[in-house]
Amino acid sequence: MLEAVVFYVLAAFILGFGVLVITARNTVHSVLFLVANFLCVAVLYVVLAAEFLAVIQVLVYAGGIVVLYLFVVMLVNLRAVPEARLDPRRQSRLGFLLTTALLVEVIAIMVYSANRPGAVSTLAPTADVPVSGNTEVVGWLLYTDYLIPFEVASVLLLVAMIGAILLARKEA
Amino acid sequence: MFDTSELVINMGPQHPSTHGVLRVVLRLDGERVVGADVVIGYLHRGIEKLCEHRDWLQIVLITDRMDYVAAASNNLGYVETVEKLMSLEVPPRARYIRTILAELQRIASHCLWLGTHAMDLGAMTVFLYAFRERELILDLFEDYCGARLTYNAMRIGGLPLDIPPRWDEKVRAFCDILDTKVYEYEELLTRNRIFLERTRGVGVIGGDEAIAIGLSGPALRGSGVPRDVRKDEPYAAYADFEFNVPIGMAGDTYDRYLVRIEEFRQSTRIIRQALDGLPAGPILGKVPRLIKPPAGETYHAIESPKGEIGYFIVSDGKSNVPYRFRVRPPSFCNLQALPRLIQGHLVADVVALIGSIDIVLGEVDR
Amino acid sequence: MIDTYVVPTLKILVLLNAVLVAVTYMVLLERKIIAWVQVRLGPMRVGPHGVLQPIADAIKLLLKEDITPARADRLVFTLAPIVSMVPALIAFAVIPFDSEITLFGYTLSLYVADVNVGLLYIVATTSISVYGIILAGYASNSKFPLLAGLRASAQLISYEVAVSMMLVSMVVTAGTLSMVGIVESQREAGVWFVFIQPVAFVILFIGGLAETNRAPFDLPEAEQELTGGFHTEYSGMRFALFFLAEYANMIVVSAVATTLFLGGWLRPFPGAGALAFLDFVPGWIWFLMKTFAFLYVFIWIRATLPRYRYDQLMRLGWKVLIPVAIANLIVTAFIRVLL
Amino acid sequence: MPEPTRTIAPPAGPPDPPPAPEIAVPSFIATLHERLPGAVPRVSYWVGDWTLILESPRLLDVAHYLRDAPDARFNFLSDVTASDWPVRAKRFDVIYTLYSIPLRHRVRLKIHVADGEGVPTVSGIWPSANWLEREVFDLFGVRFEGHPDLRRILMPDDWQGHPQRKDYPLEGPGELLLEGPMEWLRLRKTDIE
Repeated sequence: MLEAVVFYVLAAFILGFGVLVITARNTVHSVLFLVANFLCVAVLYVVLAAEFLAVIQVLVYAGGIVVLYLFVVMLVNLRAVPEARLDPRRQSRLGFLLTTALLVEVIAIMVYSANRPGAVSTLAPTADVPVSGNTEVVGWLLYTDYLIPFEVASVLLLVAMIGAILLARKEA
Repeated sequence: MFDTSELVINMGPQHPSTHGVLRVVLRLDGERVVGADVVIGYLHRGIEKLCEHRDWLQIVLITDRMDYVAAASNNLGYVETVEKLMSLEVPPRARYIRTILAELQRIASHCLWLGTHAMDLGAMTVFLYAFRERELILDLFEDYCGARLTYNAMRIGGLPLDIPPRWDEKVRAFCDILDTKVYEYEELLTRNRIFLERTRGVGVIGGDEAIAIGLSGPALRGSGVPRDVRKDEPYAAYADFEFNVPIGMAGDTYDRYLVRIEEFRQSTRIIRQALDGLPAGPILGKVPRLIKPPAGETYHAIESPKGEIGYFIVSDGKSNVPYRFRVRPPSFCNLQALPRLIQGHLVADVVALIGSIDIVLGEVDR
Repeated sequence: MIDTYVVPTLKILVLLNAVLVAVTYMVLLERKIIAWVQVRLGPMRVGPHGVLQPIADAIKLLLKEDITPARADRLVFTLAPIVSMVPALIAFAVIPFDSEITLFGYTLSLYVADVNVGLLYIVATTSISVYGIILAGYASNSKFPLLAGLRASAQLISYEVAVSMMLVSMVVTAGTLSMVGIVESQREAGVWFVFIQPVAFVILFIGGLAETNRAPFDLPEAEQELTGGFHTEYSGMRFALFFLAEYANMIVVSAVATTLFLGGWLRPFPGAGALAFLDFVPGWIWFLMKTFAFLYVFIWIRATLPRYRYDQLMRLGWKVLIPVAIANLIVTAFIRVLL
Repeated sequence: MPEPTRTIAPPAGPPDPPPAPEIAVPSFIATLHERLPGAVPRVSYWVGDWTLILESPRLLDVAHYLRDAPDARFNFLSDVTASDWPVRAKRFDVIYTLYSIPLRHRVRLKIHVADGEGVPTVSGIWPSANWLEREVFDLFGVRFEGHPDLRRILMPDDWQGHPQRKDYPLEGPGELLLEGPMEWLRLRKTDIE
């Protein structure tokens, strides 16, 4: 009961901050709402007894990536109204398509998982995970079941990093 | 890709490390300085105009108020110029004591420079160490003339006061203290890795360019030009003493620092020689009751702690005030090099360079 | 009921107050130590040898006018000092001052929580405290704070990389992320980790100086360059919060370094039986002594060294500390696997 | 004590006495006369200082010569200043004090300038003249032709008058500044924006 209350309160906060992120007129405020959003998600992880994920969420997203966002937002001219605001229909078709695709995808996943309740795996130590403890289980799963997505993600990040370095060098 | 524009920031006139009311308008690209405009005049009191309305004796104490951390040097330059205009002979004892006072003043001024320069770079302990020694000099001056900052310590034709009894012993004791303390300063800075990184290669200016842009004093010597008025055009009693003129090699902030540190030692050397050879005799030459130099004009320069301080004085021979009184302020001329020096450096180097050329705004603006 | 709610609440209250008092007295300690280095006396007027100075300062700061610049972003401007203070305080939750002591017949652990990801928790909270400075720089709507905010964000992110790398090698050495667990593994190893991981210790110390904006890395608040940096426009209690946050962060870094490298509450050479007579000193005293030794070095460095320049700071972070930290991690991992 | 004031009629200029015949003229002055005949009509010597008095059109020639000639090499411009003699038709003396660091000798150049008349700038020859000429412009109102940045330097940008002139009162301009207070405020404001 208590958990459910906490969950719905947090969910309300997360959605509320999410809405504020896209409606705030001031870009810096928008970024700040994003941070608040991430922090609430971290709390949600704690409620789910996933402390490791919660801390990583704060450390990587709130403490790392968004700081860089803020850095960029502060550097570019804030007073000028973004072009997208001047012409609301600009790229609206593409946006509509993307949102629809996302929506369809979410619904599909929900329907799919509702039909197969056993498919949602839990992080609780099971017979095939020989370690206990939050961090250890995450590590175990990452390097066994999810090794290929993990490696793909790291290759992607490597490519992004090389690309960034190339771009930076070209300007210099 | 992005709309990048230069950031214009206004450093001063109220800023902790512009050494007074200097204002530097910096155009920044990130933290890099792409342009600088130096705005001065916030302390302009019209001293030149004022001196054209004060009689010859009263001017001595107005000169105190220009470079107020080196008042005795200002006094010396002025009285020697008037003596040159009147062709007065100054007794040797007065010349020796003047030399001692000027060198003590140089040490005091360099102490202040060292403290503030190090403070600008974030080394705050050096500041208090240097001020501790400066305090001793102020005590010596207080013993001599009763004042601690604006001394009014010279008279046309000599000195108003002879040295008090046992003063020379105190000066000697001070020289011994200073020689050990200079090592203390060097201990904290000279081989400090961070200090080296902050000063080496910062604000490099070559000898020829430094001359062309009008640098003088330690700032010019740091660029390797052995120019020192004390050696080249000896005044007071400098011709009687042995001392070296330290010069730098690279012309950067670090060399200017080293030059001034060495000048501490050379100054105590001069003071010791002057005390050893201090002649007996009068302290005031044959000066007419009413000072009224003959009509004519002259320029005379001495080596102040900041550089060449020159006085250009025109007398009309009739009135008891100078017709034209002009100071060539070393801080003003040295400050002119600042925009050139900070070009392409970072904001943090701006304060290092302001400290490095050692300005006093009282003298820049007059 | 008592064990789950009352005792932790009491612990939090006691710790919070202790930390706040410690932080205010840190300011006095710093002023005194720097004064002694500089042949001065330091504060002497308020109370004997100035011991009441922090209280006088606190009253002064509380009563001062709280100015918000006309064109500042009011919401963010108010938020910034809070954002910088809170992470510094909540980081203390996982710091183990001692394992267990017996008080009035009741066994009590001298830490608020032993989270199994304690070390990561601390890194996460310190990474949040960056926001305080960036937002202060942005919200003041003034150029010097803005420059300071940019400097701060670049500096803190860069050094966090090195420090995190180093923490990973410590985790590999200790085999746990729990702060209590790290101390316990030092007891098992028989020596403090500073003797096993000297390189990591040096990196943590340098990174700690940089992350707490202390000299010689105090660029975001370099008063000689940026007239006080990010807190130029702040006054009164909001300024005090920034000020206190800096000192609280110093204590956090010292406490973390003590836990990681100096064996937390353990006596020197916990494995050597010959030194067992030192056990009469309670563990939390050991902990405080080690922490204060760190703080003293922090202050000592501030009194001695000039400040780095921005580009030099970045060069040190990216070209020296991060490569060394990565190399250290690789070597540590190899040794861990081989042994 | 009453302030010493000028009661005597203002003088018409410094005496600038010619050198006594027994004084040896420095070699660079002799060669200067040879190389640029007529450029320096008068030479003066007083208490050890040599002064070359010339007309402003020849100033740059002489300055260039003095900087580059091997027996002159005046590479250091100590000072640029002026003095005001209101009774004279060409009321200003503009005075350049030169020093040669390698040869250790000094000389002064002096030109007479009327109010409003331009003087060629020497900042192309000695960059240090930049601020010094700005100061002379600020305090005397002597215009320097070709100067890269001729603005006021010591007085505020919106100041009226030139304080170092003899007809400028010691106590300042009085109501001059308050003539258009709104204008003045407007100037200030745009400066801040």
